[in-house]
Amino acid sequence: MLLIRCPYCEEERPELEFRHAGEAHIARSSEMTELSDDEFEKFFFVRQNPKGLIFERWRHIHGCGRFFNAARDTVTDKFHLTYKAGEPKPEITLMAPAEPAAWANREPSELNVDMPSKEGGR
Amino acid sequence: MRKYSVFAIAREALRAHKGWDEQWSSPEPRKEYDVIIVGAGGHGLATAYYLAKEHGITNIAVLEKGWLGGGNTGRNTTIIRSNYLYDESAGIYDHAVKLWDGLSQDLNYNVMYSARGVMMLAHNVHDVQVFKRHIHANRLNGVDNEWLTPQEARAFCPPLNISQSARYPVMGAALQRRGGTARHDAVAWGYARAAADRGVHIIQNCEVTGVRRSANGHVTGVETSRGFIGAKKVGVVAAGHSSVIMQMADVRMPLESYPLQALVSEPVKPVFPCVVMSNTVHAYISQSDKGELVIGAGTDQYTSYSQTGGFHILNHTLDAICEMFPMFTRMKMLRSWGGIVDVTPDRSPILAKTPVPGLYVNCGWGTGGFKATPGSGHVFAHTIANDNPHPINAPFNLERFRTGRLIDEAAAAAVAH
Amino acid sequence: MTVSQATRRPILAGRQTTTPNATVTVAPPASRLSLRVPAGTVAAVSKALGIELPTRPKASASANGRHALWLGPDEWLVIDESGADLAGLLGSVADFHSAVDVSHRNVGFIVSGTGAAMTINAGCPQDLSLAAFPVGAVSRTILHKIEIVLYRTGEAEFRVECWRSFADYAFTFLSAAARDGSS
Amino acid sequence: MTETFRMAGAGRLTPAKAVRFSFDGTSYQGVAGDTLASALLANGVHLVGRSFKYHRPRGFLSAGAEEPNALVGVHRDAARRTPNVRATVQEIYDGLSAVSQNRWPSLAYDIGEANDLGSPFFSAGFYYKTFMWPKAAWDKVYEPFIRRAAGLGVAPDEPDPDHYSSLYAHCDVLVLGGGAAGIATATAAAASGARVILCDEQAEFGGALRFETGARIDGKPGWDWAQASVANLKGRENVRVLTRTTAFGYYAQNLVGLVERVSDHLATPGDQPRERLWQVRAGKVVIATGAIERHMVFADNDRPGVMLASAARTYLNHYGVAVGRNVGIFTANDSAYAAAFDLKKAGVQIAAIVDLRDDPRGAVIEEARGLGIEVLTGHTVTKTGGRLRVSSIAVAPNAGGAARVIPVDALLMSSGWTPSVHLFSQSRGKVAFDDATQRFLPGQYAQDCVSIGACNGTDTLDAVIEEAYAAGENAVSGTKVLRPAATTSENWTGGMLGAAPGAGPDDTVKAFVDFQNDVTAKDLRQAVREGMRSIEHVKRFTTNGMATDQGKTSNMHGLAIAAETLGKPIPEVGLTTFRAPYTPVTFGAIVGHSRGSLFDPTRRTAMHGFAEKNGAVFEDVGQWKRAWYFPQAGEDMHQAVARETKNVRRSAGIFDASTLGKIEIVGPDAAQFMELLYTNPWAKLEPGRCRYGIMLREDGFIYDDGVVGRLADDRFHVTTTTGGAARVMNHMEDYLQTEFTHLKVYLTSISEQWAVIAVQGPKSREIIAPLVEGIDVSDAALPHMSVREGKICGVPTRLFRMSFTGERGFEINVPADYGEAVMEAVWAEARKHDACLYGTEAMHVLRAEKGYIIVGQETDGTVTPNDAGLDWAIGKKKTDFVGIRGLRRPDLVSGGRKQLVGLKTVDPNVVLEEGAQIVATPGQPMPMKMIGHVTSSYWSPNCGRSIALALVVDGRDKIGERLFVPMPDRVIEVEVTGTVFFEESGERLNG
Repeated sequence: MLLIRCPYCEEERPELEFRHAGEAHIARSSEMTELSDDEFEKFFFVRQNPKGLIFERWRHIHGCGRFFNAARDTVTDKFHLTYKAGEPKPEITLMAPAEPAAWANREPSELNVDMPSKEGGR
Repeated sequence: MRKYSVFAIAREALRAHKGWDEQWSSPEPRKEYDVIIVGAGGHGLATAYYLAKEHGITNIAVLEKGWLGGGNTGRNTTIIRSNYLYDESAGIYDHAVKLWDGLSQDLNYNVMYSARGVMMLAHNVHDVQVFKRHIHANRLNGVDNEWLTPQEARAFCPPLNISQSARYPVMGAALQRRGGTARHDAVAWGYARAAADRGVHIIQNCEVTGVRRSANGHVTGVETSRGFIGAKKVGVVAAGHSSVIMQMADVRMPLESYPLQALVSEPVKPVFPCVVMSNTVHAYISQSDKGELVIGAGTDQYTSYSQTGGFHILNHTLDAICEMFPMFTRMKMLRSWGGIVDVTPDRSPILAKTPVPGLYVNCGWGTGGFKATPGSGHVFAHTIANDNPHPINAPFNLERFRTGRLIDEAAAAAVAH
Repeated sequence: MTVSQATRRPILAGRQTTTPNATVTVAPPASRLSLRVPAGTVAAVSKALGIELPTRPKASASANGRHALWLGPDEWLVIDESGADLAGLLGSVADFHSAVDVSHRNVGFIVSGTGAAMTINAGCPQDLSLAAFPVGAVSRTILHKIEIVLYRTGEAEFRVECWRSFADYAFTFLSAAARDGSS
Repeated sequence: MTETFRMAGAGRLTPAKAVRFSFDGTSYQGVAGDTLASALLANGVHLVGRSFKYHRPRGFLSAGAEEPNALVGVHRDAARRTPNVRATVQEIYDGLSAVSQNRWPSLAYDIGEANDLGSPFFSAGFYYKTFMWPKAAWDKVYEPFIRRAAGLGVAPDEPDPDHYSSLYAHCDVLVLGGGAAGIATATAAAASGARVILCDEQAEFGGALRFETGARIDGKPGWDWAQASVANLKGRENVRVLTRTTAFGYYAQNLVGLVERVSDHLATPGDQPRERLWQVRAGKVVIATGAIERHMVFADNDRPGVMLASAARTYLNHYGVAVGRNVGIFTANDSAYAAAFDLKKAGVQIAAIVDLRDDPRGAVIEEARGLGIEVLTGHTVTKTGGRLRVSSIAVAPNAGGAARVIPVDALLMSSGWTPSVHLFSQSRGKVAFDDATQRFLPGQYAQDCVSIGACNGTDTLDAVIEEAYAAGENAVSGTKVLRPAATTSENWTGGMLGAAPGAGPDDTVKAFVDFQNDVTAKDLRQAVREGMRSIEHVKRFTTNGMATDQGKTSNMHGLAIAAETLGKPIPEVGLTTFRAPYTPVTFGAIVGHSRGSLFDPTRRTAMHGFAEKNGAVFEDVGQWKRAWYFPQAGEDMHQAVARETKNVRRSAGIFDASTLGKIEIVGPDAAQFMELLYTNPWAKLEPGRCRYGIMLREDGFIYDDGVVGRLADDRFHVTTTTGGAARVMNHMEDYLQTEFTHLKVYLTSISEQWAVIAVQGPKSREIIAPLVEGIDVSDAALPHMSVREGKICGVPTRLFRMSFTGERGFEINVPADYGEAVMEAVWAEARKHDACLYGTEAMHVLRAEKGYIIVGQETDGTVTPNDAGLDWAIGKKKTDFVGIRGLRRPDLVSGGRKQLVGLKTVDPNVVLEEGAQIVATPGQPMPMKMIGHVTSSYWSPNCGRSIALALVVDGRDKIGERLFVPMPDRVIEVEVTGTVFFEESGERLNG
């Protein structure tokens, strides 16, 4: 059972309170009907499924109820950070902090993470 | 290849078993092969075997980053059945069941295919409707699957709790008598031995790090941890790692990889005669030849390549097992482990040509790949040899995610694998 | 009108489990409001309710038997033990917000005694030490297989709220846990 | 029998506290504090079990959880039979009854022992090579035989009357293992006030100090220091100490699973749970799990009486039991010498110490000779004699030469100590092979934990204590705490891996590596010869290390033998994965409270009791119990449903619709939100009116449906299916929070706020009218598909005029606690009008008569609105809604899709089976071409015939055609029809 830092509750909570919600930063087009079949396939079905850093959505469904995003390593299951829905995709330049304590989900300010200005979709 | 038999064992018994051949050799890779299979699991080894046996292609290497059979082949709960709803699914899984029956003799390796019967429990009216739909469809497809009353289900599996006081009383069951189990390691080893005997190179500890293509886009070989190896055709059979390998050829897949856990109990004398699956209370169980109760759990909710999962998943699984079989609370969990399952949006596999000429992919089996091993290898070999799918796997293409022509067993059935 | 007035029939009314370390009782009926309020309207809503809506995670505010429990960044559960018409109080707030009466949706339990935290920890995976979950702390969370709102009302007293149809499960679970968590 | 091997003055148990127990029906006496093993040994019993494959007689190898041999069944009573219990761990209590396993007819005379004679045949992997001919014999003969021979104990066959408990716990420092290292680290950590949990699998703390008599800490014997320190820890509020508690699994982010054996050692457990699961989330974990002694691998090293040297010391020094009267020692290190000294001092004769080392030096050699013990250096044990108990050993020089036979009644062995890195490895830490000491030690850490003591390869006691204190301090404040002085006269280093010279040539001997699974050195060599080059292959092929002891004593030997055969260094052959659990964990402990009514919540509506009183039979719908039908005296389900369906159309029926999901959507953009989430248009729906809405997933398939009422411009009351309540709410929140974030809308689940009473039928208005206040229920004021707020029976209501039956109908929403009272009032009125109560089955028939779909029955996640004949519900002018693009994909708009139609059997009395498949022409060969299936099928009393709904390929074009439903015993001919079977005009909606 993972321990996940909810960026709204501002603390780590047990995974049982959360629901995973798939890959993050796949924005729904505001012109859905304009998409080609290929574009729709890409939007709805094709996934990065990376071995390593993934950006993914979670919902604190049995907590504050908010959807938010996380950057996690799919090989170790360690979270790099979590951030609020709607915030832009961060640039994570330092992938593997040496300390075992990287298991903890820390504030972006405590990590070598660049948070771009606030804009962009989910 | 020296034939395995009771006589061979008797002969070897007299000389301390020192005369056995290597089951498969560990050759150095050649510069180039006609076909490279990426992934020496059951499906990959079976593909190589059938390419050699039925299509006369023997200049084949099967590349494995770890040890053969060490991925999902060696980590699953070995359930075999073919009572799927859709014609396409019934087609491929029943093709596999027909091959399972006789596989030991074909490979001269006892894979311990045991047609003990797979019984799927219905716990509510909806389950009953869904299972009956399966039974009718299976019957008209020539696939055995029959309806049992709760009393008949208990007669078939005496430990089953059919009490009305259960939280979700058993309302009946769908039984496929030809369903059952097999010995997972033996499947990998049997195919490896038989393929190696026909000249196939099995190269372990050889990780694929890139897919090389010619100017016109055709596959020319793979980069590996042991250098470049040329190939006219490459078949990717990498299960949980399929997305990773395919991305090396710039093909993005409709796949996500999830942790799937399983566990066994300590061995006990025979107590459980068949395989039981329940979607509603969510668990499945059988007893191995060794006496261990083999129990499957659901996937974790998040994607992962870690081969571990949350303890709470096992917890929920055992809740369900002890609800169905209340006498098992005093049994003990001996071992638990995790694998990585690659799941498609419609929970059906992909066995197909890809947009890259010479590159073929066999993936997306989710939690149900083991049962398909012989059938999957058989039709995938056909696909590679002919550069054209076998009619059985033609529907399991990549185009379906664009057209919407999905084979959505999960949506249609709400039945777990 | 010949029709008789329907009376409220709370589920599990009066039920109680007592063990040496913990007591589980079903709380009397109360009125409840599910409040959703954007930041800009919090002050106006607070004024109308006569209680300051807390804006820190896990925080609560309490006055005269009325409790405002932070559940999310724009979500509160308001409980009034006297059964006051909470929605009525907000009629004057014109700015966008959502106040939905959930008085009957939830059932409350009081878990008290030296074993109260351990009883809840039988099914709740949060750290309930006083440092991590002090008096007044509140959180929506899990109790074994159901969702609850957990509110610490004293060092050795919690209020557990769950949806009505889960009340039986919550009470049975808490009672079993209270009996076991005694070592 | 008396305890002839209990040594006066030895051990720590109190002899006065006698305990009676039985083994295989023989009654014995032991002492309180004994394990089953120590108590049997006190009575001179060594033979306790039979091995898995060869059924060889076996005794006790160890005195702890690593035991591979001494597994027994413990039978507290008929329902409390526990198989495969380690006799070395199970404490005795008055009346304990244990039986041996895997033998027939008795432990001493076991038919299965014939396997031992046939053992040349049963080599590693033999079953892969045979039993293939004749093919049919596998299922009928070979496999049943293999299965009967396999397995150890017998599974219980009755439900378990015991209960189990569980707890989540948090702490700053979790210390795993209560030996010297664990106690010291807990003491140091606790001094700062940090929350500490210290656990140990034994009944008492002390670990190796149980037998290590040479240790002195803080001026006291090690054991005494341990007890005093633990007493001190127990007195602290910030410390929890747990005995009989095994850390079995180390999971992500410092979550450690512990299982506490609460009452298995008690004669009368009372109300206590049998076991308790702890899931501990720790800030830091200190792993102090010690080391496990390895046996020697040589010929016939498995006879009862052959055991680990440290085990014999434990039996003597802790339990006061001598394992023999004339004991031999076979060792490759110093530590086993201490066993000889302890026994000798207790009055046991030491036959000889056989030391594999050519020229061992050190104090122990001198001490042994000083005590008059014969020490044979550079010698090996080539075999043992005896059948049910070792009676002699043959000893020869390593270099070869004549063997000398020495009589013994026990042989103690040690080939060195294996650090217990299991939990470290489970934490995903990487172990590293230390060439100098030939052992795997913690290398790279993955989590916030630290290994200390023997499991970290720290050998000397003073270094262990220093390391433990430092770890305890560092885990919390870093403040230095005063360390006690620690010394020991014992040396645990050294030893050897793999087969001793005495393992002998492969063709003649059995030198056991894995005792329980009967894996010998030659099996491992054979596996390598057959091409198994990975240790994982070797392990799986031979089953080495896969028994219930998980290879605690065998893994390193197996690895060394495989490496030697391959001619590779050990690290290149690799180490098999350490998987949870460390020792087997009872299913019940994992399940905990989740049994009976706590397995899964049972949700009941506010009117459940009312339905029960009125004789309802319930069905499970998700977690809900719903009234299925209300049989009257003598009625079966069919008759009850027929009566209810007719009754509703004749006069009226009352139905509990509370389980439907309900969501209140509030905000100025509520209508816009509805436009995006549903296919239908909403903007023009007037407050007070309702509409049937369809919700799609983005892929265009039907996801949910329900009637939606607009209460005000900015307020909707949405209903969902029962099963869809939670997922629809999540789906809406997802879009609201992450896609349509510009909308001013809030969602609140009100499913459980409102109880819902459906009143349906021509008389429905007459029934509710007298109860309603403030709402004009006339057709003019409250037409079909409207909603009003007012009062009923004096309490607030949201009154919907709607119908799922095709009759005039109402759904009365009242706050849930009023539900039952209002239901009673409605029922009182209803009875005046010949109305009935009806359940979900009649509801299904009534809606099917009208062709109304049920999501999840007519649809299955692959059905579009067009397929279901619901194109009318898609707002044609809408430019966006969830699913709009998915709907336009090629396959969703092409011909050949299955469409919802009605089916009428040509014989009106034949009721089709739901799920039955449809073909165009009968009599096709298998496989038949299926063109559809029956989704719903009922006997319709109101139509006087059977009716069915079906999804059929291009079904709407086939209306009027004949199709066929092949059943096992016959083919049923059907006519394709429209979906409305009863009253196509729809006038009854308005009475």
